[in-house]
Amino acid sequence: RHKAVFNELVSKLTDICWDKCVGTPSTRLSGSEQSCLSNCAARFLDSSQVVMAKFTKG
Amino acid sequence: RHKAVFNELVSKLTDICWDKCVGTPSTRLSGSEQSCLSNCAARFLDSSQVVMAKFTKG
Amino acid sequence: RHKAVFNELVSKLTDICWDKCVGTPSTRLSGSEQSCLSNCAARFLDSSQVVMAKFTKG
Amino acid sequence: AQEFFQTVRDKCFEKCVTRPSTSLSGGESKCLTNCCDRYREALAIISQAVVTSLE
Amino acid sequence: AQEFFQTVRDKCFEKCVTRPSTSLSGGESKCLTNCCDRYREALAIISQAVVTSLE
Amino acid sequence: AQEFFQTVRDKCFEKCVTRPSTSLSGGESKCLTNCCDRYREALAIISQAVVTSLE
Repeated sequence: RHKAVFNELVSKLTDICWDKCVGTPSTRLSGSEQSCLSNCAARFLDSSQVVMAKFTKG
Repeated sequence: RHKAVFNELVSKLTDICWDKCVGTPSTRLSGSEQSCLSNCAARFLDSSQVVMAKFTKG
Repeated sequence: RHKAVFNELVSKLTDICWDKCVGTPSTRLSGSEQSCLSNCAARFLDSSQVVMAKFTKG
Repeated sequence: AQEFFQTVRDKCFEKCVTRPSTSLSGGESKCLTNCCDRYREALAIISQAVVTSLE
Repeated sequence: AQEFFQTVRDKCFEKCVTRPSTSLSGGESKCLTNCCDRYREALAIISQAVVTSLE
Repeated sequence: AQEFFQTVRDKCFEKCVTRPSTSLSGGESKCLTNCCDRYREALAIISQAVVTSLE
């Protein structure tokens, strides 16, 4: 069950972050594309917490 | 049941009109953002009728 | 059953290719919009095969 | 059919009503009715292209 | 409510975090909290507009 | 797996075939195969980033 939630989250983040971070696909991801992807996933999780906190305290 | 249809419509319109009308979120919605949102919802309902009429008479 | 799969594919392709190929709707589709639509559908099917081959051989 | 109606409505609103104002302008209304016809035309072209590709 | 939370989170991340970096900046955090309030405001405006249109 | 195939196909068609012509060009084909590999790489990077964030 946890595995399924994790996989769904990773799929969703890859979908969002791919559009935000990657240009025309070539033979490798550039360093900046790689760090953008990694940061994008981490910042999305941060953003979830900010929005969740806002929803909880109103 | 009507309440559920209404809520679904409002959610969908907010989704569409948010992208069309609102820029970077700040401490308030500007007057033009507010009227854009309101007009967007009303014009969407008008457009539904135009498209529906077109579907009915072919 | 095949009919349903065909209809679903055509709907999906029209959705994607409409955004790629058609500008502001007027009284007719231009020649270039028409060929773009037709090519878009055919190239999507080609692309499916390329991606499928890549998935199969890894 | 209901689903197709919604697709056409959403796509046509997107393309035809870019800056919503206090009423639907004549140009926007015309664009919407043209859009319904063009979307159906696009569907027919793509349907034909898929049939040809599968042959 | 869960669905609404996800919509707000996705829309606000899209608008507020355009170039993700090693941490959330003060401006991005502020944008996210403002965005939650503005999205709710937008929902209220549209809800009102729909009620008015249906009258 | 079927769903992942569809996601990759749709994303890669979007990025690689911007102006569809009478056949897939060499550049478009190369872009599509690169895209499959890069999408998988992106998935691995993000999977790792999520694991790290949850630790």
